[in-house]
Amino acid sequence: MVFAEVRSDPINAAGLLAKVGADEDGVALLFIGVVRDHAEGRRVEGMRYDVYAEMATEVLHKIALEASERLGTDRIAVVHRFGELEIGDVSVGIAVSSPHRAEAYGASRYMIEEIKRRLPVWKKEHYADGVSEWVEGTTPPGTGLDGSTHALPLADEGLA
Amino acid sequence: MVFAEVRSDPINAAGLLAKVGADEDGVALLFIGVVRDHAEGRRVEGMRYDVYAEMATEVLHKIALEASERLGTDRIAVVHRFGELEIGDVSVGIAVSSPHRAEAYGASRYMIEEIKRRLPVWKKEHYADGVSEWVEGTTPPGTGLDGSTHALPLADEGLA
Amino acid sequence: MSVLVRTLFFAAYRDRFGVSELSVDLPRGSTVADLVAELRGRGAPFDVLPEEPAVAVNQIYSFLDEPLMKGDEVAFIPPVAGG
Amino acid sequence: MSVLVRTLFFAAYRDRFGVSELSVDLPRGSTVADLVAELRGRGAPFDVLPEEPAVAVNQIYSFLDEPLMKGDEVAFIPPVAGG
Repeated sequence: MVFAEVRSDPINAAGLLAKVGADEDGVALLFIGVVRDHAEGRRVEGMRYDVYAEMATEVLHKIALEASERLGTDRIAVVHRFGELEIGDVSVGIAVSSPHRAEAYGASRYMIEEIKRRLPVWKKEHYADGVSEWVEGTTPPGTGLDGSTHALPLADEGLA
Repeated sequence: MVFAEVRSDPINAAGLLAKVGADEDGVALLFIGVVRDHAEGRRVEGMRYDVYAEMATEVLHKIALEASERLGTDRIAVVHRFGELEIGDVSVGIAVSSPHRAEAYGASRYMIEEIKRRLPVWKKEHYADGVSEWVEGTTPPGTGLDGSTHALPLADEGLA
Repeated sequence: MSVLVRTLFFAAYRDRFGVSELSVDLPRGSTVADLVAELRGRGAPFDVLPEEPAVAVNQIYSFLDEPLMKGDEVAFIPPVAGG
Repeated sequence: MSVLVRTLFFAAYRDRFGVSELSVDLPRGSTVADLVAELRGRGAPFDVLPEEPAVAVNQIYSFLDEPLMKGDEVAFIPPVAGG
């Protein structure tokens, strides 16, 4: 059963693994996204994730269902965190299990790529010099007039 | 620091993850191979892994070092188990961490593929009907007269 | 007759506009594009909204020609950066 | 003058031969191929060894023309199946 959640509490990575797995599965794969201490050459001290919670939960669930087709099983648990995070904190966790490894790698990778492409989540990095800035992101597909991406003047104006 | 081990004691998957990770890493990936309850349509009740322990430790370490080049970090922990295993037991665990995800997926996948290609380990499946058989495997590269693979008559004669 | 929609602003939009939510009255038959034009027409700070922003209507990514109904929730989605 | 090598058998080989280890005396200058021929020449059960088996000499995968030295450890490697 696909499990997808957006939450502000810490993510228990081992707990995600425990949500997947079956006697018929030969592999399990756990992907963890972690807040790292640098970005584009700048020193990062922490991060805030904003989220459009109701929609993100829906989108995350949809991504997991799509991944399930690739995986061949519904043994998927995915969680994205929001709020203030410190270096080393887990921002996203993706656990899958399946009889064979190719499908597990494919489904896991699919999910993290889709999360970055279309999950309505934004991160603001807190730099060592005291400045905080929204990370330049990706315009989700299926938006705008024709689905093409657009440069947002907001980003250029350095909206921090 | 690359960690590679062949052991008969159970593998602690969460412990493997704890061996990798660094402030500069944005992702960690944990692959787990598990004994599953079927193979080629036959019901499996357990498995015995035999190992050429001294050589396997060397080969596993070498595979990890090669993966490290792809990963861009030396934060790799890989363990392969041998002996009698039950359904659901972890036979192999691979943890990696790195700043970016593409390298993590690539290095993790590289390791499991190379383990299957050349780690001197053999598995004997115990089927529900009481029969046990060595799983047909892969002839490692760099052997034989010219490095090509050879059908082993042993396999054809059903050496169980 | 008009259509009252609920607009949501996240992340950089919210910081810039100083609000996370705004109710907007639109003529019947309006589309998302009309809503964008209405907001941009208010001048600063709303004029920094792109002409073709990414939007979600009732939590589904939508194109700008999507017609709006009374009570619709229209979220302006800055480029996303999860993971 | 002869060369005494230590041969190791694993998995299906060991089951079939009933031994996991065997010391074999070979003429000086012998290669892995000569060792294989010597073993196969012993007849059953050793004659089921392939003519070109996978081997590791001193724990390194090797080709059959590898010369053998006194004390070498030659492992016969059935197709591997880890993971």
